[in-house]
Amino acid sequence: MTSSIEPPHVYTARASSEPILELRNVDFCYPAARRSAAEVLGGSRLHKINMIVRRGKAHGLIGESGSGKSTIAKLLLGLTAPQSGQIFFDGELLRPDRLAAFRLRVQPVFQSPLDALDPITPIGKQIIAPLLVNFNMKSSECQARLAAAISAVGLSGEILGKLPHQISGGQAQRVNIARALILDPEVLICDEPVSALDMTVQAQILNLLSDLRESRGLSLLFISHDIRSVAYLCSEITVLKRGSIVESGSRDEVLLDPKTDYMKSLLEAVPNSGLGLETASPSKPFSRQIGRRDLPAEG
Amino acid sequence: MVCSEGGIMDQTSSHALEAPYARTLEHGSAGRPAIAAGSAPILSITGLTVVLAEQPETRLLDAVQFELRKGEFFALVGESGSGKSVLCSAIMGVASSELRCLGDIHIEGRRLSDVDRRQRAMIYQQPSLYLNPVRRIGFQLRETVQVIDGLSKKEASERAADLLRDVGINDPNETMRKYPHEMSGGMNQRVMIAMALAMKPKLLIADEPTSALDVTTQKQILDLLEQLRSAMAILFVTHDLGIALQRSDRIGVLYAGQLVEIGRADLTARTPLHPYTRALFSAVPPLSGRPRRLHSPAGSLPEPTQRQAGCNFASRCSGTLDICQHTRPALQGIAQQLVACHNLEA
Amino acid sequence: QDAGRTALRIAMQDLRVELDPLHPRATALVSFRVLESIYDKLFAIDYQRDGQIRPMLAESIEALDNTKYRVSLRKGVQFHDGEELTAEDVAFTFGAERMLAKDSPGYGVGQISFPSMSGVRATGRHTVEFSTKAPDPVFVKRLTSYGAGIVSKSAYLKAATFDQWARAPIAAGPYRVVEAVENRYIRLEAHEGYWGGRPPLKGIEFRMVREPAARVAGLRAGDFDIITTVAPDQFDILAADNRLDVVGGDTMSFRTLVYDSTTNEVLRDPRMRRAMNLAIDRQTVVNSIWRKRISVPPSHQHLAYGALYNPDRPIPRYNPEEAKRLLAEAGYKGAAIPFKTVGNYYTAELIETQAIAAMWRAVGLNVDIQMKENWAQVEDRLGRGVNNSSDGTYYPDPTASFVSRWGSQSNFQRGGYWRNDRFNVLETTLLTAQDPAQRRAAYQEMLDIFDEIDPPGTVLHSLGEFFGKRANIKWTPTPTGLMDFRPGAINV
Amino acid sequence: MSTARAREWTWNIVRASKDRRDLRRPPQIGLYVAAIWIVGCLLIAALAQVISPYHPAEISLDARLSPPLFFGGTLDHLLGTDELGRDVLARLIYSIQISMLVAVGGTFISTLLGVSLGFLAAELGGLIDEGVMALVDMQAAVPFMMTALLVITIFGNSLALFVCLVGLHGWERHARIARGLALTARNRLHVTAARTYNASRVHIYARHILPACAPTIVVGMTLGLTETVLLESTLSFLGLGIQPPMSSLGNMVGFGRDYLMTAWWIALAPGLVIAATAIALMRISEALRQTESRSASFTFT
Amino acid sequence: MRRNTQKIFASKIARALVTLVLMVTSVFVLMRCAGDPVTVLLGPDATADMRAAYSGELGLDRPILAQYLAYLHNIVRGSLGVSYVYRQDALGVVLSHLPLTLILTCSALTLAAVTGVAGGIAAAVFPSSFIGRACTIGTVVGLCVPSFFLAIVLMLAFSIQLNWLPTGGAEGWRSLVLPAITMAAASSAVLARYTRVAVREALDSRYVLAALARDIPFWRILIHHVLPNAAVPILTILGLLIGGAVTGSTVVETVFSWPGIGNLFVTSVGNRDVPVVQAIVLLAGTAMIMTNLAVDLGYTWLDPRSKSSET
Ligand SMILES: Nc1ncnc2c1ncn2[C@@H]1O[C@H](COP(=O)(O)OP(=O)(O)OP(=O)(O)O)[C@@H](O)[C@H]1O
Ligand SMILES: Nc1ncnc2c1ncn2[C@@H]1O[C@H](COP(=O)(O)OP(=O)(O)OP(=O)(O)O)[C@@H](O)[C@H]1O
Ligand SMILES: [Mg+2]
Ligand SMILES: [Mg+2]
Repeated sequence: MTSSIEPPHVYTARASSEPILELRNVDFCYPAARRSAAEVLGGSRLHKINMIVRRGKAHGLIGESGSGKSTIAKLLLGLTAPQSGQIFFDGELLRPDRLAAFRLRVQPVFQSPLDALDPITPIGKQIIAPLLVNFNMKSSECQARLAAAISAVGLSGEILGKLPHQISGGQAQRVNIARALILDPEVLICDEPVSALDMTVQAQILNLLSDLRESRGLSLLFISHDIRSVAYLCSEITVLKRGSIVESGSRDEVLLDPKTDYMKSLLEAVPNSGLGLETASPSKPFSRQIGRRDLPAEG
Repeated sequence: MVCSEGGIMDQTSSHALEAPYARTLEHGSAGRPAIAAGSAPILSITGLTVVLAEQPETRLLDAVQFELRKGEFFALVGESGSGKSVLCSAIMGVASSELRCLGDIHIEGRRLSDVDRRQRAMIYQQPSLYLNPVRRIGFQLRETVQVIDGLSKKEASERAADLLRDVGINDPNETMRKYPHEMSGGMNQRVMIAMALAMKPKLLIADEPTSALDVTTQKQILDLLEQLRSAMAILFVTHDLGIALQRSDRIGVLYAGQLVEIGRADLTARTPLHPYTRALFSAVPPLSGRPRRLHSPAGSLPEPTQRQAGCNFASRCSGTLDICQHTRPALQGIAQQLVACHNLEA
Repeated sequence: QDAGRTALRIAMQDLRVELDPLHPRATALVSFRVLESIYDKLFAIDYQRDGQIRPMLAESIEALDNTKYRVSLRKGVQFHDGEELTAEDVAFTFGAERMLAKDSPGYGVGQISFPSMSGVRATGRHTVEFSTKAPDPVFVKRLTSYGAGIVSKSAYLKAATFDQWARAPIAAGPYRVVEAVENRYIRLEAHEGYWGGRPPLKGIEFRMVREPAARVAGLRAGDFDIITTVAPDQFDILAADNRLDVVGGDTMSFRTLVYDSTTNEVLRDPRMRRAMNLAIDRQTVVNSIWRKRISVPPSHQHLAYGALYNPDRPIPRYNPEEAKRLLAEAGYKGAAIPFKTVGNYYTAELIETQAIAAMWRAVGLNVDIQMKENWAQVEDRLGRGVNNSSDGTYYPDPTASFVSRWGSQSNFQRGGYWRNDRFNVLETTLLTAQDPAQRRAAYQEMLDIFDEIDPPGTVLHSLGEFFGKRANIKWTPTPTGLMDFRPGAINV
Repeated sequence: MSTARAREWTWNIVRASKDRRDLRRPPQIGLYVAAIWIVGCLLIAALAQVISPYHPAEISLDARLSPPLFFGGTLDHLLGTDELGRDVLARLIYSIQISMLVAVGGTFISTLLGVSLGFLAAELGGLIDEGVMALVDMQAAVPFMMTALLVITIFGNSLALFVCLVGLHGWERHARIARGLALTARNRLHVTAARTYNASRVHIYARHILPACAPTIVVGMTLGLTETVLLESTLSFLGLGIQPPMSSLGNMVGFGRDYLMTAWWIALAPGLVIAATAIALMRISEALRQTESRSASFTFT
Repeated sequence: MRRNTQKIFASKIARALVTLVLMVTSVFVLMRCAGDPVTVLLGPDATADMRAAYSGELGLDRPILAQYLAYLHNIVRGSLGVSYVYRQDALGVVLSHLPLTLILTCSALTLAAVTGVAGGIAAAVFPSSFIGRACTIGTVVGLCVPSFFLAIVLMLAFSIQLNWLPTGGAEGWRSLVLPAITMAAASSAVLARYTRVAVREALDSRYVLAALARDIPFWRILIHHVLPNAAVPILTILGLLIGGAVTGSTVVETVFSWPGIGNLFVTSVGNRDVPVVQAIVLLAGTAMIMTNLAVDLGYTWLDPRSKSSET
């Protein structure tokens, strides 16, 4: 896990970025929940969602648990259809007949890395499964792409023969990313990809996603309830509350200048909001100095 | 910003954490109760080793040793799988019977097996597993109150309602009529907390009690614990370094079953001594500021079955010495902290 | 009054609550056994002594001509309900309303026992006249058979339906019906006004106990006094207990096999059937399975047939060599011959079936035992080869079983098992000729056809009926396999 | 003091469960014995024609009802002879063959039927689901003994029909289980993941869902096998199953019951074999169930 | 929530009705598929005349479809037809056999419920004590010894050797003992097995540990926490046993000549008494469906989770 320490080119990309995924006035409600209390509260219903993910950008989606983040991911992956409104991919309306082609270009990374892997199939087979399924390739023909995919996520070849329960959560999440990458997609939809991982591993995955975005021009939809990781990775942020978008904008607008009380209260409640800056610089083993506490100016 | 005078901490001198002292850089020190200085520790653990009953060479915990005093808030942090929950359940005496606990755990100077169970209470990590799914919340809470306080049914109901109010449930009577499955994870978590508080324990073990809660409720619970802490010792397990730093008196860092660092919260955050602690703190993404690369050691926690003789962190450490490969470092005092690392130039 | 009299508990393998002998459901041995105690007939055969016909409810019979008989009745006979038996009742019993007319409820069964009857008429309070369509040499014997029980006309007419009547009939026998519960029990009690003297039992309870082992166990446990249908293999157990014993043995009925010689190609050749008859070692079957307690009759005849009986007719031969030769002659190629059976309808049926099949296999016949669940399946033309059967004899004359079972009107001939025109011609002689010598000749020729010329089946052995009973009960079953509990027949 | 002891005691009860599993190690021998017994039965079934001392239908009326060795019998007939003088041992061997055939065949059919219908219902949903569940209801509502009685009395008896009939037993349970498992399994994340890379339904069921359900289904199969052995013998005992000249364990007991008092060995030997086989199968399925739940907890938590 | 429950029950009842109609039709078809009832009914000795007359009397000479329609029509009017054998209303015949079956199954089930549940709890709570071991072994044996074999052994011991109890029939309580025990043995084993697993599972669960850690007395935990949780599987099995009560006793009734429904069913099928068989199947199916509904209701009462779970 070493690559340049240079910050991602967030702002240079902005000019050239056009929408790649777009939700227009999307409404959605789970059928089973229609008559339940959740509907009254608006919990299980998505209401008039408008959202744009731009090419080459990382778009963050935050919101408390149950606010509908995963539901948006499901809609975008074509796992369920909206009750009203449209979803556009690359300017084209997403329709059932275009789904198969669409899925080659938009791939998911899920929250629990181990659950997203079949517990009884070796890792290597699982990574190349999308190729076998989509292109009827033989396993032997996939080896080059497999090698490329695993090296892109920083895994070594010895993991390929293992079973999911023999690897760690961080490795499993990398495997998931590798499986998504093997189809060479344009968009990764990451539904809380780091929430189940612990601090140090979370950092590894965040770095990896950031690298991939830069090196491959991948667009990312990054869903999380952890403001810190969204803040780290994304240049645009949408805030969701009970199925509606309450705030949306660039990272700085949302974090530094929240418009809504809700967002403000979220930011306030983050314990020790200054943490992460103090020791953030690569330090020698025993530097006892206390890190800078002033925020760097936005560029 | 005042640091209390602590003695040099090592294994022989018990932690002489005395007098009021500030916790974190950000937080003011107002209202922090005193830790009874010099009093006998409420919890003292020596050489706690937990092994698998079937493979005694596999150590989930390795010679863990620390003490807790009345009024103290001790945050235990560490990677997932490092053994935090195992430690908690060992102290509670509810460890799965596949595990075997060696070493001594004393509560108020008495051996665990002789201690009244009411002295300690635990908030479990997964509340839904620890609540009876087919009994109403009210029943379970009232039952506890009845058994502990010997109250009548009516009194017990009232007391239960009070407890629920304390943990931030606004409509306790409504809640008491519900079943665990009818409530969110956060609500259940709060019920667990109320139940633990109903025991009026001397030692409260909280295993990630707030990870299912959203940030605002989390704050509420933490404030409640803050109020109650003067009467008890709190062992608080968390992943959130923010909470650890903000609320605790001391932080303990568990890595691969070994306590690798113990120290005052502010000191630990500011000057982490163990490379893992350092890695931990630097892996936290900053909330604001220009995004940079996060620092994180490569690799992951070794599984309990694959731990080698040497330092558990050696494979991920950038400053390994030869000795790291074959000798496991012991906790030793460096300034006011305790750390288990060979590569210390103090 | 009841001093010294006990009630008898009898375990039966089956019970039917229709207690009118003309009810179609009552045409089974299990029913006859119960009916015997309820009904008296005009005449009866005295098996206890000489096997001669004795008057029962009648006093005498007199042939007016070839086809007319006058019967004078015993006076003072009481029905179960206390009414006196008169000629009206007798005429009604056999009359159009109950039996003679085609649409009467008893017509079907009545035709078995009284195919020849054409009319009945009360000519006085105690005299009745019967007329037959044609001369009937065995008419009196027919009046002793099981369909001839006399019923009370007034009681019969009171019942709403025939079925209801059949559940609580009023007759003139020694015991009257108290209660009949299907599948459970039938309770009778002594008919104190019985003309023949005080019935020796206070009552009889017939209980249905399907399981043979349960019957034996119940007898041993003292739950029952008599049990029916004891399988030969259980003799030893009962014999070992000196409080119990086994009675019974040969009856007048025959255990037979029937071959389908019309639909089954293989069996069409009489040599095949002859060979099959020759291949059965009947004596061994009787010796080992039946513990020598029954015998193999000389073909389809019984000693009680009197003048018709030919003692010189040999018992069916066992000659496997000749059987093989016949098979070869008939050009048998080993085609499978189905042997359908329902299991244990007849005592020891299944064992015997398997034993016989083994004997046939030994001479090279490819016999395929097929277990069927019911008689409809057994009798189904499709895949019919050999079936088990039995020929019940209810009065001692070949017309009672030989003709009715194998003759032109029999199920076998009408059901397409077999047909022999000569046999059917001879049958008429047997049924109508008055001259015993003529009848004997016809009968013997029919037996020749049956045994050798065109065998439709074969007699295996006599139908053994065994009863287990407490040793202190002095009682023997009749050679009809029925149970007679009239005064003098039983002593407890 | 006494309360403390009481507390310790209750503690031990609650925590005994897994210790017990360890303490149960010695009865592991029981598992081996069970496995050996079942393998033995299968071997006997496979080799019946070779190892049987006599032909099972070989009748010798002279040697009827001779007792087994040590009970007055001779070496000719180790387990004695039956009412037709057939060797009980030979018949037992052939009965094991038939009973095993019926049990294995029946279980296989019912599992296949149940699992495919269950999967179909789970995947297609809607009317198909309703239809399958109505069938399941009907099967469950009519006591199987009734179905068996009806079918056998009406269609007569043949081995193939009987195997199919036995296969009709318990399919509804497999269907329910398979449907339930499939419904959860198809919502598992790795299945969703497979869907997002365009895997077909067949691929998903063959590669993801079936393997996930397999352990439970296998446990269900072993349990079903136990039941089928008992069912076969009960039906045969009632005269509804295997019919002479074929013999099965239950039918031997059925016909032997008339000889209980005179020739107990005819019914006893097959009766014991039935009980032993059922116990062995039960033991094995119990062991399988334990490993299943263990492995399940390994992969799911 | 309540409306939801009602709707679920309404659809369950609708499905039950469909099931019943299916059942009746298939029985009719099956019964008429093979073999003329009259031949079966009258036995091999009846003549063709008798058969023809009887067949006309029973209305069996009409076309099959007409018979089926007439039959359905009768059912709608509340009559299940007239038994071919008993010549009475088929339902009446069946109901007259019902009391004996109910006596047998009720006593057997009571016995089974008491011993099974108690044994299961004992085996779960004291797994390594003598009682627990005995219960466990008893369970396995009870499950694996076919009831006919047990019946024979009991008969041999208590009727034949000891001569204490009758071997069959339905005369007084003495004849009830052996069939009830035989029947109870299997049910009790099933119950004990499920109870043991359920109680053990509940005992192993974390909430029991947590309750113990809260110093709640063990017996209280057993009664208030463990048993309510274990109740659902126990109820399921009990429901199955009760639902199957109408015909569950077939084997036992046959072996012990107990003239109840099971026995009636066997003989009626043998006799091709279509109306009676239909009535029994209907009765058994209804009983099963009713108990299933009752058990479902019981679930919602015992397990609050089932109320809110979908489908
Ligand atoms: N399959 C489903 N059927 C019915 N309701 C559902 C389903 N999945 C989710 N919901 C409900 O929809 C709402 C939104 O769920 P969603 O999973 O999108 O939330 P989320 O924002 O991803 O929450 P989390 O942070 O917990 O993952 C919740 O109230 C949830 O209970
Ligand atoms: N009963 C057990 N049997 C075997 N291994 C166990 C058992 N309980 C825990 N472990 C192992 O012990 C290690 C520590 O587990 P523990 O639950 O204490 O981790 P943790 O620090 O609490 O993690 P988390 O932050 O995810 O809660 C893990 O590797 C786990 O697999
Ligand atoms: Mg989500
Ligand atoms: Mg934990």
